[in-house]
Amino acid sequence: MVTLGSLITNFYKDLPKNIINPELNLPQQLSEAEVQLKLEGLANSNTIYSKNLSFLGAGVYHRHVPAIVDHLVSRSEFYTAYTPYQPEISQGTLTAIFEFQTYMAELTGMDISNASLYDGATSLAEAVQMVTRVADKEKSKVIVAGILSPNYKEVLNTYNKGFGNEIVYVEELEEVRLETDIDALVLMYPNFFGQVIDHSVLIDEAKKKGIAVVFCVTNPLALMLFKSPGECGADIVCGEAVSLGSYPSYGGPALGFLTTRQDLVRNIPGRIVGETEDANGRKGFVLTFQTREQHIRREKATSNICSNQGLMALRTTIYMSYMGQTGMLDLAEDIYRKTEYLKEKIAKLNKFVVDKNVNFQDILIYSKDVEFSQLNLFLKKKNILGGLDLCELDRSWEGCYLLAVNEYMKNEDIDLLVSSIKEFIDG
Amino acid sequence: MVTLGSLITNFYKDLPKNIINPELNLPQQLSEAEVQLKLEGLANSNTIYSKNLSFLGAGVYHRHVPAIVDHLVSRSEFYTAYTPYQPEISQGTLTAIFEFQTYMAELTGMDISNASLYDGATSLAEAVQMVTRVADKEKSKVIVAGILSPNYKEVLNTYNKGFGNEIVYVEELEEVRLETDIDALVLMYPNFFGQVIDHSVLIDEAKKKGIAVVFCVTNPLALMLFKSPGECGADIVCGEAVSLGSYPSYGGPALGFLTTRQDLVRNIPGRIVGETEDANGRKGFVLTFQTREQHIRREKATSNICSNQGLMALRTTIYMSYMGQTGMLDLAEDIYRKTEYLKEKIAKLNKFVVDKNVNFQDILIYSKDVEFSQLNLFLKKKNILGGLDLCELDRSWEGCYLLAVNEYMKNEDIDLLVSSIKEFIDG
Amino acid sequence: MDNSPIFEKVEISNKLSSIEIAPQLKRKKVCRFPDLSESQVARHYTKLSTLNFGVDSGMYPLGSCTMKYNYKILERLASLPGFLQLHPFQNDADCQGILEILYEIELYLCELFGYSRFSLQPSAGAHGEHTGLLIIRDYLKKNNDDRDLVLIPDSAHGTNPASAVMAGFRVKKVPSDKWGNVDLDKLNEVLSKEKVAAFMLTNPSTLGLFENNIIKISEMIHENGGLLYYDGANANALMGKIRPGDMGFDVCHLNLHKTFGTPHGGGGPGSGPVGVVEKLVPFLPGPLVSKDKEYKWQNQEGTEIGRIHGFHGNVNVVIKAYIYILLHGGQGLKEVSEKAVENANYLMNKTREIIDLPYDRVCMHEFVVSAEKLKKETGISALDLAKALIDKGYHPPTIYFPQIVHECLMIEPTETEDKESMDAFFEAFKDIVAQAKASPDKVKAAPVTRVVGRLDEVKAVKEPKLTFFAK
Amino acid sequence: MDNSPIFEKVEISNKLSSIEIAPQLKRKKVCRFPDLSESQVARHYTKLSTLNFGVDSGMYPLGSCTMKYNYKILERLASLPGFLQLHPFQNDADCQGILEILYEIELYLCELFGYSRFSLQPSAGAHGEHTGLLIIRDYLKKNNDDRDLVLIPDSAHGTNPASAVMAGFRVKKVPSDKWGNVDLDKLNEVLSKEKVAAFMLTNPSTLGLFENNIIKISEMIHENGGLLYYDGANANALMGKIRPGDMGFDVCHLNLHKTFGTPHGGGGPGSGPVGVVEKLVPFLPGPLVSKDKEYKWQNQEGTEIGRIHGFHGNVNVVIKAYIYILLHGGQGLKEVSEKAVENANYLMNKTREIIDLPYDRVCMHEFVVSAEKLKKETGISALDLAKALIDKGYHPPTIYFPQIVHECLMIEPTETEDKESMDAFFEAFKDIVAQAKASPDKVKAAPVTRVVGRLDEVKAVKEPKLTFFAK
Ligand SMILES: Cc1ncc(COP(=O)(O)O)c(C=O)c1O
Ligand SMILES: Cc1ncc(COP(=O)(O)O)c(C=O)c1O
Repeated sequence: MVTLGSLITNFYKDLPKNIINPELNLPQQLSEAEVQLKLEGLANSNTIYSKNLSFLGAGVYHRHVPAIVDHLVSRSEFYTAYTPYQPEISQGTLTAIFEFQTYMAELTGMDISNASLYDGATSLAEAVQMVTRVADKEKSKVIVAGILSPNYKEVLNTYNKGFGNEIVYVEELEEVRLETDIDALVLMYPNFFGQVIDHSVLIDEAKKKGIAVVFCVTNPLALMLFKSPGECGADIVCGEAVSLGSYPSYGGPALGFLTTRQDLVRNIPGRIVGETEDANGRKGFVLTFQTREQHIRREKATSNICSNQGLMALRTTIYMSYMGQTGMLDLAEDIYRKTEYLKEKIAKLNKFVVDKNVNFQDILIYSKDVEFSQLNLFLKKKNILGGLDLCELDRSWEGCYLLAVNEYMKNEDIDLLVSSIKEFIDG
Repeated sequence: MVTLGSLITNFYKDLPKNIINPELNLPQQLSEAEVQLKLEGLANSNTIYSKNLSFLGAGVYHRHVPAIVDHLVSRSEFYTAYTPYQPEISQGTLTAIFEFQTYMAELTGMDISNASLYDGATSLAEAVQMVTRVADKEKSKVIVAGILSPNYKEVLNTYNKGFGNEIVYVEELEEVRLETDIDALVLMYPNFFGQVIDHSVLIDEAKKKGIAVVFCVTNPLALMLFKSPGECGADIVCGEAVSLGSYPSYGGPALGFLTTRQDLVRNIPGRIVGETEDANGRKGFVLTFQTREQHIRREKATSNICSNQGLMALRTTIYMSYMGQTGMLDLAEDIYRKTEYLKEKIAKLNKFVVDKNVNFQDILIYSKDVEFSQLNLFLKKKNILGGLDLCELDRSWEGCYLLAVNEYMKNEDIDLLVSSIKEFIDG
Repeated sequence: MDNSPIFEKVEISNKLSSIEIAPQLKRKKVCRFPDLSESQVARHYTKLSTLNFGVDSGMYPLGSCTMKYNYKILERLASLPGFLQLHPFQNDADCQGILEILYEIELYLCELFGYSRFSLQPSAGAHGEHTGLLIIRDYLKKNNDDRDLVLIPDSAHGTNPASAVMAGFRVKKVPSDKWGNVDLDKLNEVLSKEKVAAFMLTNPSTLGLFENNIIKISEMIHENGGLLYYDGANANALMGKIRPGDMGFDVCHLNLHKTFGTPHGGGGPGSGPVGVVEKLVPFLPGPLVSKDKEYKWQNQEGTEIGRIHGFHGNVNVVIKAYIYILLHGGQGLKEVSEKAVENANYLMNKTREIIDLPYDRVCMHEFVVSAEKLKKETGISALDLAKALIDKGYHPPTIYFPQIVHECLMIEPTETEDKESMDAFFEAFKDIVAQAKASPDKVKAAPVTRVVGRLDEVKAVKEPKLTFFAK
Repeated sequence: MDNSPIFEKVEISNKLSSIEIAPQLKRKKVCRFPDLSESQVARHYTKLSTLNFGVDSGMYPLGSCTMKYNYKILERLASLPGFLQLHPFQNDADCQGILEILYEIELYLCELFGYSRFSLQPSAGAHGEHTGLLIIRDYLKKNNDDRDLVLIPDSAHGTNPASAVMAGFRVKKVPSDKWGNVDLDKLNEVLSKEKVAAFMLTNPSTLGLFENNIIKISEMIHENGGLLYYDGANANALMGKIRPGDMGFDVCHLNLHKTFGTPHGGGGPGSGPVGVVEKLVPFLPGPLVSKDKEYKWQNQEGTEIGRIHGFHGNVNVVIKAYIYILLHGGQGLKEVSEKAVENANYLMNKTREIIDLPYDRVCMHEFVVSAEKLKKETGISALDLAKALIDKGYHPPTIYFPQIVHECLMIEPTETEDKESMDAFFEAFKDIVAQAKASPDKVKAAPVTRVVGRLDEVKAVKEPKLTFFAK
């Protein structure tokens, strides 16, 4: 029962009399039962599609969250704790973050990882600013190459208002020119269109010129199959891991991550956990390299990060432990096969051009004749959640449509989508 | 991942060769994601009504289950444990059952309680057989007086096939005759029609004649307001507590209980927890009076109960602790007021006769002109879950209809029901 | 103390309702319930939970209880509102999803165990026994057969005789031979003398041994005119390997809360479905689910024994078992049993190095060892060993059951244990046996790591305190 | 060891995908992930959880963190599939329920704190600060104002200066006076010399003290042409009592994960909404929710600072805060604050009996004490006291913050603590102080009850091992 006795005190005597105890127009208290009814009603006012008929992706996927993940994070020792400032009483969280760092480092093929960032978009902004620190400059010059989410671009620009780096966006990879004043080359992998592109030529050139290479990965599952950023030569990897053990949840909370080389550790933004031992030689874990952080370094900190996305990192850690190498590989292969299957089927439709690149999970489709917003309404009537009408995000993407597969789908579900699209275009 | 390597062994060499390894027609293994989709589909094939528009009760109520209950019972130390045979490693369960016994004893106004029985119906059957043991007879003669659920009656009769007691059902209380060969008088409180009846005259007579008095309580919340069975003079109280912290769940798991006088402890069926201490004088709890039980007494046991409804008892315990005396009283008063409100409103309708008794939560309505099964279909179209058409359970109850209120309802919801009924009868 | 009941926490208030109710109906006795904040409640029961031990806490080799891992997806899906909020009096049209599940799992169980139909009403194993024996009772009655004796082996679980008596039968024990099998001579003897209604058998027995003579026994019982009852609480060894129906058992109950991985809940809720061969179908407690265009409940034609549960049994537990079956599939269930047997044999073959194995045979899902010799040598009993295992971080095995093995410990690792954890358990056990010989007093003092040490059970009975307010 | 990482448990397999992919795109480096059973995973993380301490484990008086009880209904309802499964690119028509919540909570926050609009995008308090300061930056820029200095009090939280720098400002500290208030003379001095863009203030300050001169300060800043920023991480003392908007703060961020009872998650996710006065509304990061016939996302007209989050912030945390508000209602929130303040004063007035209270004033939601004198006398530091409290079953208070109080302990009981638990905490604290005097070595050895003792933080940096496979 949420009941707190009211009381009369003079604890508030220092407060300015003329503005104390304002009349406020706020709702009446509801009982738990009333709140439950109300929220159930609100939840039902959102339209949720069967997961096997949800073809929306673009960085957030309807991926199965194993029940064990929800079960374990619901233990109050985990989810109600604070940031693990007192290590002896927080070994649960700290050990798990250490595991998280290990998983992310392994998956991206890098040496080390931080403990999380707010989301993929802010991780990109933090990564770019990390480049400036690594370059030991006031401001750096950075090329962001390839297709990225307009939202990521916007966040990067917002953050950059304070940083003042020079950021050049080059959508067409062929147009990238690596002048000598460039500090970093940022690549999308897979990119916003789900394309997995071989950047080796560009990267070789960057390496030769001493330009840092940053990878931004919004679908890290792909890295089970495709060359890891580490193998590609990345110096910093940032991205989004919400789809490894967490829910779409209307976009948040998500899970930004950042991995890098061991020698760049002092430039990392956010928390880091390291192993050490106690006086008796027992191993244990602590927050470390804290002199980078705001509570010690204050205005000279690598970032202002304090609370990060701890519970999401725990979710991903448990997810990866549950999936294991075998489970992760199987899932990635399953997604890849379904991606291929959907591409094949769409390619057979009139009026559509299908992406010629290698795709993973997201598939770019082009048609100059189809009204995608209308198509989506048509699909909704069949209880299908259609793809993303890309021109709503960026006018230059007119005629582009992004579909995503997921593990809940069977071939029949994909066939149903394709036949429904056909029905729509046939009128 | 549910994967278990297959293996070739000769562990099964003793099994008869001709019937080993049969060909079986069983489903293929599904992944967790597939199972989730399938079960979500099945759950959605059930029709669930908004709780404030669910007027079905009759022993199972749409009562709010506070989130704290679900949270705490989902701790694996509780819900995956076995019956607490090893007390030192089971003090969590044992302390909670001790609390459960205390809550049930207090609520029913009795001295002691067992640790649970399967459900209300079987608790009634066990209570009747307990009478036989208390009377120290081979078979006893019992009057079951008043309105009881036909399902309870059927279960009592099934159990009695093995017991062979003489059970006489007397629906009209005025017709009860307490002959001297009667061993027990069983009373329903509140009865199946939600009526709370003053049985004091009958009980006085029973007491005088040395007849045991058994109360069967299927809505124990009522006991917060109405004279407890203990105050009424009951010797044994049995019943159903599913509505104190558990879900309707299509009728099971439910929570049978049994409380009684201290001196009858050796006649109780089922588990009992008691307080004791260790060698250092630390208090602790153990399963006790085990010489009553099957694993020790075998064919002379008071019952065959082994697994009971432990987790449901834990749910009720947490529920009661959360509600507290204040919360339980407030809830009981709220339900009583809504009961009165609905009665008042129905009384104003043509064609309906409303019960003149005191009611709690369930309300009996009579009409010889209304087809209640049709009414329920009509209500369903308005997303209202109507009441119980009693003649479907017992033909002698033609024209009887049982409605129940619950705490989710506002007066508007009740008004909506009543106006919808009016709309139906007005055609 | 961490295990203090919640009633100690705060002052009990004295409120009664002030609502208007006729005085002769009004409650006057105050309920002594504490009024607490949610935070206080959360802390109290969170603390209590830490005094418990579940299958996620560590190995739980409690024999005859099949403490396998409980997949979390069972909890998630069985708790969907479409299942939890369903009222048992809703009409069949509203309940098609749940009815489909009940219909399908019945088919699966029939196929897996070799029966014509199952009733899902019984709430636990003992409840299933009771139901099964009432079916036998009514069947015999219908045939005007006055058989009234139920035989059970001397290794039988306590619920067997108790259930038989509840169903109106007399009970007689049949001894086991030195291999743990039923002593066929003794069985013959009693069959020739008594009016045997049924023989209740657990196979594998509670010794964890497969009954070698099961086909012979089945013939003997049936030729004698009785029925064979299968206590299927121990079915974890045999899924997909052999079917009780094929072995000749006429009636069978299962413990879904063992074999089908539904959690034990600290003592239930379980589910104990009862399956029967064709001739006994009319006696199953009604209603059963049938499928036409829609699924619906159908009562039998007046022959059934009648309901054994107020509604349809522990439906939510049945849903979990259904999920368990889907998660494994037919082949997977078979592998479960094979792995359970493999694990038990692995652990048995290690454990026999340190303690006596009374039956030197391949075991099924579990095995029993005896501390009788150890006790003679060191004074350390099965109970002492069990308590010492607690201090090593294990839930103890079942002890003193079955009663025919002295100082018995019954060990069931289940298929969800891995080699490393069984090895670690064995090492712990070995340490304790060594300590029993070196310094038995230390073992006698166990457990010392829990909130309480060994509790005085005699005092609990002699000075009973069964509620907080009992003086 | 119980805190061994999962990678120690089993052999790592060496598999790579065998799927057909162009060689130049194909991964060759194996992911060293263990392959485990669900049971192994369950046991590992269940065990890890027991090495942690949450608000349900006991009192957690971590100052400036507002570790109040987290009502379980928040978790249940925010986890409804209708919220969790919603994709952020679904169109507004599909999202009316969630948009209603975001719309309504924005209204509530505006009313409660006195602002025109709030952005819900920031994911934490620091993120909110960053956002708020970027708003100030763009506002000044729009007005061609070249102010570039942000003032912060010397007691400020570390995120304040770090955020200011991230937003492109210089930072300067303003000292506090002996009452813990801002030193007005010093403030005047800096205002007359520097181009002050904004003053970031926490009120109550991180000392737990209400800034007596807030109205005066507001006048000074505004007359000088700067803006006043409210770090609302400490809003738990003032809900319904006084509004930062009314005190003159132009921008305000809140920590929903403190004041509004959403769980801290072991370090997030939080939510740090930013509220602004009318003139700053055009600069809020878009889009914002508007209501017409339907709810919809609406972008501002090109003036906004731009998105600060990939989508709409930590929406699920916002839902929980919304539920928290409904559960309490306007009056209830006020009572929360009153009770939080009452509790802090109660505990302060006990605690000052045993340790120095540097500011002898009524406190708000928390208070700080200093172990400086104790350390001189006994050698026992704030850190030692904190570690000793762990052994008594408590989470320690915040230590060494704010930096202006030497050997500082910052204690915040919150409103969900009851008198009994605060008394017990005080007694434990008292015991430790007594022990510090009697046998300081014992205190220095703490904690001894946890899986590890004090850990060597220097070694962690000198010999960094940041992943399991790092050599
Ligand atoms: C062999 C055997 N039969 C029957 C039972 C009784 O099962 P339940 O506890 O579900 O009533 C058990 C349970 O321990 C058992 O092991
Ligand atoms: C006063 C103050 N400001 C800002 C913050 C930063 O909040 P967050 O951790 O959510 O970024 C904190 C958190 O400790 C705080 O106490």
